[in-house]
Amino acid sequence: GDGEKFGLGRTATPDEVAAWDIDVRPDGKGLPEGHGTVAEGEVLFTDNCAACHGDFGEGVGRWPVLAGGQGTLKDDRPEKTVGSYWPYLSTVYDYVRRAMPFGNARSMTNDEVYALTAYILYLNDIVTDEDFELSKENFTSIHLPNEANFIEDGRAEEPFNERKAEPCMSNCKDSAVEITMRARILDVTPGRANDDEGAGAGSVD
Amino acid sequence: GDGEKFGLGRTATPDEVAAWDIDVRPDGKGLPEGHGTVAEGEVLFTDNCAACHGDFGEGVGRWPVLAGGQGTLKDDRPEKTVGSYWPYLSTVYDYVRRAMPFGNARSMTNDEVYALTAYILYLNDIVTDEDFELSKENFTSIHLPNEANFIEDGRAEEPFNERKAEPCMSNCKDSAVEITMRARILDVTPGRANDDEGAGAGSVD
Amino acid sequence: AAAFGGAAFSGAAGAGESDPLITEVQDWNRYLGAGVQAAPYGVPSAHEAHVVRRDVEWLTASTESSVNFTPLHALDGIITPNGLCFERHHGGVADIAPADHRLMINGLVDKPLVFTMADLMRFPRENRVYFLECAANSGMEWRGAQLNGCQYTHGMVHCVMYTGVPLKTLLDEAGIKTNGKWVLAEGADAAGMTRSIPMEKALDDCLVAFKMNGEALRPEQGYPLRLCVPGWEGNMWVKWLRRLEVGDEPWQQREETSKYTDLLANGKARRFTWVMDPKSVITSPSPQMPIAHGKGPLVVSGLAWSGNGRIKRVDVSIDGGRNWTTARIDGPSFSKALHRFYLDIDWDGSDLLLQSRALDEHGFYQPTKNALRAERGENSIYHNNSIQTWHVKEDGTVENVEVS
Amino acid sequence: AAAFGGAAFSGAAGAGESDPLITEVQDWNRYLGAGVQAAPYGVPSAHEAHVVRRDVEWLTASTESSVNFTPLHALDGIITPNGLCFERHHGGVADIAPADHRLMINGLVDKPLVFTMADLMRFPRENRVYFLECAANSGMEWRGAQLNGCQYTHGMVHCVMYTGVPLKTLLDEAGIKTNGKWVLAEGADAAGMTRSIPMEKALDDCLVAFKMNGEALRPEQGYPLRLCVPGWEGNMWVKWLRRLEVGDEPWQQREETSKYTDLLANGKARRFTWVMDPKSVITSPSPQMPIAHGKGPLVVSGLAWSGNGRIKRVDVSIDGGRNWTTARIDGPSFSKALHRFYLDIDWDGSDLLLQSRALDEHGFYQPTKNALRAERGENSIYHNNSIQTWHVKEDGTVENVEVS
Ligand code: HEC
Ligand code: HEC
Ligand SMILES: [Ca+2]
Ligand SMILES: [Ca+2]
Ligand SMILES: [Ca+2]
Ligand SMILES: [Ca+2]
Ligand SMILES: [Ca+2]
Ligand SMILES: [Ca+2]
Ligand SMILES: [Co+2]
Ligand SMILES: [Co+2]
Repeated sequence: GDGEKFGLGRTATPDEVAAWDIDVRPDGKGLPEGHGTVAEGEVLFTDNCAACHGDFGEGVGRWPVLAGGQGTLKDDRPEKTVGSYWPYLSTVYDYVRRAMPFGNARSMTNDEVYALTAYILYLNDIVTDEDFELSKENFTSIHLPNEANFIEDGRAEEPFNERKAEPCMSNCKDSAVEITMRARILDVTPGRANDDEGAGAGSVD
Repeated sequence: GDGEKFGLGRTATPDEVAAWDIDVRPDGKGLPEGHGTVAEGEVLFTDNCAACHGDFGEGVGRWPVLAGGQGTLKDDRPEKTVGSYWPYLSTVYDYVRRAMPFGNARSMTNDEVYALTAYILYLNDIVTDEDFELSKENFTSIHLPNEANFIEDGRAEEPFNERKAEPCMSNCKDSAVEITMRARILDVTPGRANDDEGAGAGSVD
Repeated sequence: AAAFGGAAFSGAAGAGESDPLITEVQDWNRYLGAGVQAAPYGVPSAHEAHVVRRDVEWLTASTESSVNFTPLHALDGIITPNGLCFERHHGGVADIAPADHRLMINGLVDKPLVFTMADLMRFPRENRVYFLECAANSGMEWRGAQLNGCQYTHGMVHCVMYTGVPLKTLLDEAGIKTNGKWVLAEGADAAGMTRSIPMEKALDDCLVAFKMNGEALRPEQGYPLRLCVPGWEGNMWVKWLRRLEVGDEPWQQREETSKYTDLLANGKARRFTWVMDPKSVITSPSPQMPIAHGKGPLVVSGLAWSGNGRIKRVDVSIDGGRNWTTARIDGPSFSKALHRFYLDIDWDGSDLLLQSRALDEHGFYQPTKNALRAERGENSIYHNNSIQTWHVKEDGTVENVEVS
Repeated sequence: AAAFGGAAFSGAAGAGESDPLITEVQDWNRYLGAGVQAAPYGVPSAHEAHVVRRDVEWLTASTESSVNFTPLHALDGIITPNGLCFERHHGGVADIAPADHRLMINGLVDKPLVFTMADLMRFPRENRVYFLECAANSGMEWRGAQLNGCQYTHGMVHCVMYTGVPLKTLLDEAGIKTNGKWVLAEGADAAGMTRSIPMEKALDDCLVAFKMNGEALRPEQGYPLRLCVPGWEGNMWVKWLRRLEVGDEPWQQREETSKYTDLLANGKARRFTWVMDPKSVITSPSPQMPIAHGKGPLVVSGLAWSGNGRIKRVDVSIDGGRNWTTARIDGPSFSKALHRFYLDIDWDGSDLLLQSRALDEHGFYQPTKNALRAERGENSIYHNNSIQTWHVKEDGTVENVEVS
């Protein structure tokens, strides 16, 4: 680093870095010391997580589903869970520690997060033994089933992105254009008269 | 006018134009039929205007002064009134009719505005007879004393606006610069501790 | 026919009759209105109470992890007023006093640093206009026309002028080690939001911003500090920014694995799909902005943007994409900012199938909905930049439709 | 010395000590904040409550004919948020429902016309960024340094992006007769505000605007319709615009005779002084923005503008005008808009006499206060574009001063 220096800010202390540097990577970088079993995780999950995510990670109401859905990724309505979709276990540890339980983040100890992560593996049939203990040591030996299905951004190679031709300007379709679908039919627009028609479909993430 | 036409809007009716086209120019264009005397104006002024502008147009508190101030335009604190400053009487008629009394605009009849205008002339010693009647007919014969002292924008000819030279960049002053005046001394900034030091000077128009 | 304008607005006098709104002195022309300082921080007219952000309640389980939408249909130009910039939170709006905020830089740097807000105000600043679009904008339309209004179909975008310090300046201050290839940006909110950003982008045009449209960031936009990642998906623009870690690998955080990856029809999922593709939408007429004035002159207006740079051209079709006319882009054309376009037409009063198609300076343009689906299926959620169709009916009402 | 930044912001841990704001989990990192839609139309953080328009009570007899000031010291960039644009009214804020508003064109035209707001929305629109400065801005400083803060000395200026219809388009619709040389613009407020505008300007760049910064005009800025007269004094930008009359002579209205004429020392008064001269002010440091961080890197920032066009250059002096350094103009440079400049210096902690001097693209620059007074005296009220001096003291406090 030999960019310009202004001499602003101050050196971060080791304690400060430790307090905030809690991210965990797939290669295990950032994992803290600790361990926890599926059985311990089950208790913790029931007490702290199940109200939203369901006893079996099936999700209550619109709260996120955490388990199941394997084999659904090509379906009309895929169910994307840790077991069916997530590529890396490190993300579970990292995310639960930083953001869960929703509304009381940063309240679980490192051991508790190991136990919860183990239990989420168990709910997804990735480990099957209730006595299984997840720890810093064995963590990177666990691989999630869908890891191989993540690919790089391929948008530049899509036909309409190849920039071979200027887009068509006239007589671009052989026959007159027909309407094939109307939002009115499944009108879920808030604040309209027929709001009680019920909820629409889709999610923002 | 042969610019592009969109065919938008509609023709204004004569009544509509009459309702809004109340402006008056120095050449008398826009003056309505009507008339009013100084004496009538005095009564109207006392009832509708004097609470703010004072019985003699001298201004109550910070409300505008309408009379006096002749010969003060070169003073440290000029008093700019209809008599001392305004170039055209038409402006008095136009403005009183459109905007006065403050808080109840458009409430005076055309005759009343003639009378009030006559009275403001009287307060400024431009007419001296209480029986003087101002009317559409004699209006343009009255000239205000300061008319000749309005000149065109001369800023382009000011030395610093002549663009003869690039502004000086270094050693632009012979000696070190001295502070000659501080705002602190007459601190009138609102919301500061010494707000009770009293009001400052100047106006925004 | 155009006389007196739209019924919704008009005082409705007949031909040749005088309008009493003109011939009678109105209250606002006679009595004093509110004085200065009635609102030291001003607010819109009560007559504009309908111009607000709106959410879609069924979409999320809680308002703290949710989204609302910019009322694009009611806006013009390219600047979004701060109070109308859509919100997207994952743990609600963090309420942070600037004096209590810290920014840390750690990881593969010569010297880990902590900055106060006051420290950050001492670095050289820059001002830049950028759009911010959520990758999930139009995500609810993948399976077909669903929501009736561009506020809902396209309202997860806004565009403001930011003031801040280039991210490069701050990274240089800490000193990037030669193996530093990625930057993790982290928020101070209850979601502890994190995203991995490749170093090339971090050093290119990212900005650590503290002001938007001249004033302090709004709380819901990350007050007191947010990262700007121009042209890239909004989730990366970490709000309440508190930490930047330099590393040699991406972190594979939850928002770049579970979320913000694009599931294709074949079950594969694209990751690190950062750039927001060229996109446009006609904001008026649109379902929330029907035509009230009948046939004759009609202003067709919309927005176009591209994460690749400037918009070069916007074409508009009134026949569902058979024929296109190039629209007029008006106002500033900044790279990675919204562009405003207009097509001024003489409406004959018949049905229209209105579409717009943005073309950016690198030659990328918007695909049709069907072309996009043919490549990706319907499960991608993110990066739906396909061409939107509005059906304008003879009565001037407008519907969100799909066409053959 | 710069460690931990300004005392006003810092959590004040000693050297080597850890900051509990970092080592302890803070509430905003743990508990959920407000959800979306907490404010459908968003407002600034409560921590920014001091950033508001302010008035000077002794200045006027009533708030309905009065002024307040933009908090320039707290802003950055070139866009003024709508809620902070200074107010100037002559009869209070007219409250007009858009459906009740009419615009009439009469006088020397082929056909007198009445438009509804809906009619106006059907003409081709344009988007442009302009500053608006009251001719009386800095008017209270003619007789010497008086008010301690750039909000008060220079705060009667703002800069927004307008959307509207060129005035020329509307005049063409009515058809200007060949002897039409002037346009009277009239407001619908209780002041019935009127100004005469020469036809050349009316046909050049005037805009009849209905939006500012993307949304509807604010009530205090003329909702639903205002005239923009770019580069010319703010009073001409008639708010609540209801009528345009074409004539062959100027009208000599009250605001162009009694007011907005510039009394010189010799008793003569200039009239029709429309253009706002090149001007600038350092917004930080300034009396309301003292330096809290001690010596070292210091961002000197300010605004410059000219009614003639673009700003070409801004020079900054730290020694009261003896020596000048050219500042960096950052962000967009639009004609007749605010320009943001910065000078990044290393402050040695000693007294400064800070000045800025704007130079526009036509070669016009700001005079010193004394040069201006030598030409005009002290009674002009309007058009004070002279160079402002701030005295920065060793303790970082700043005062409005005048220098030799
Ligand atoms: C009050 C409701 C609630 C509770 C209790 C809760 N969660 Fe969550 N959880 C959520 C919400 C809401 C999200 C999504 C947040 C977002 O949108 O960013 C989530 C997301 C998750 C995710 C990521 C899901 C995905 O598909 O990306 C995991 C894993 C998770 N929670 C685990 C847990 C665990 C473990 C606990 C208990 C320690 C817990 N949650 C407690 C509401 C809850
Ligand atoms: C409630 C207070 C009030 C009353 C009553 C009032 N005025 Fe005024 N008058 C004002 C104010 C305030 C102004 C300046 C308005 C502005 O700033 O635009 C003013 C301005 C004027 C001016 C222009 C002064 C100048 O120097 O530009 C004239 C002339 C005038 N008034 C005449 C009248 C007459 C005639 C009446 C009665 C019919 C009247 N006023 C009643 C408050 C009042
Ligand atoms: Ca780390
Ligand atoms: Ca069990
Ligand atoms: Ca509905
Ligand atoms: Ca007239
Ligand atoms: Ca008498
Ligand atoms: Ca004071
Ligand atoms: Co993406
Ligand atoms: Co002037």
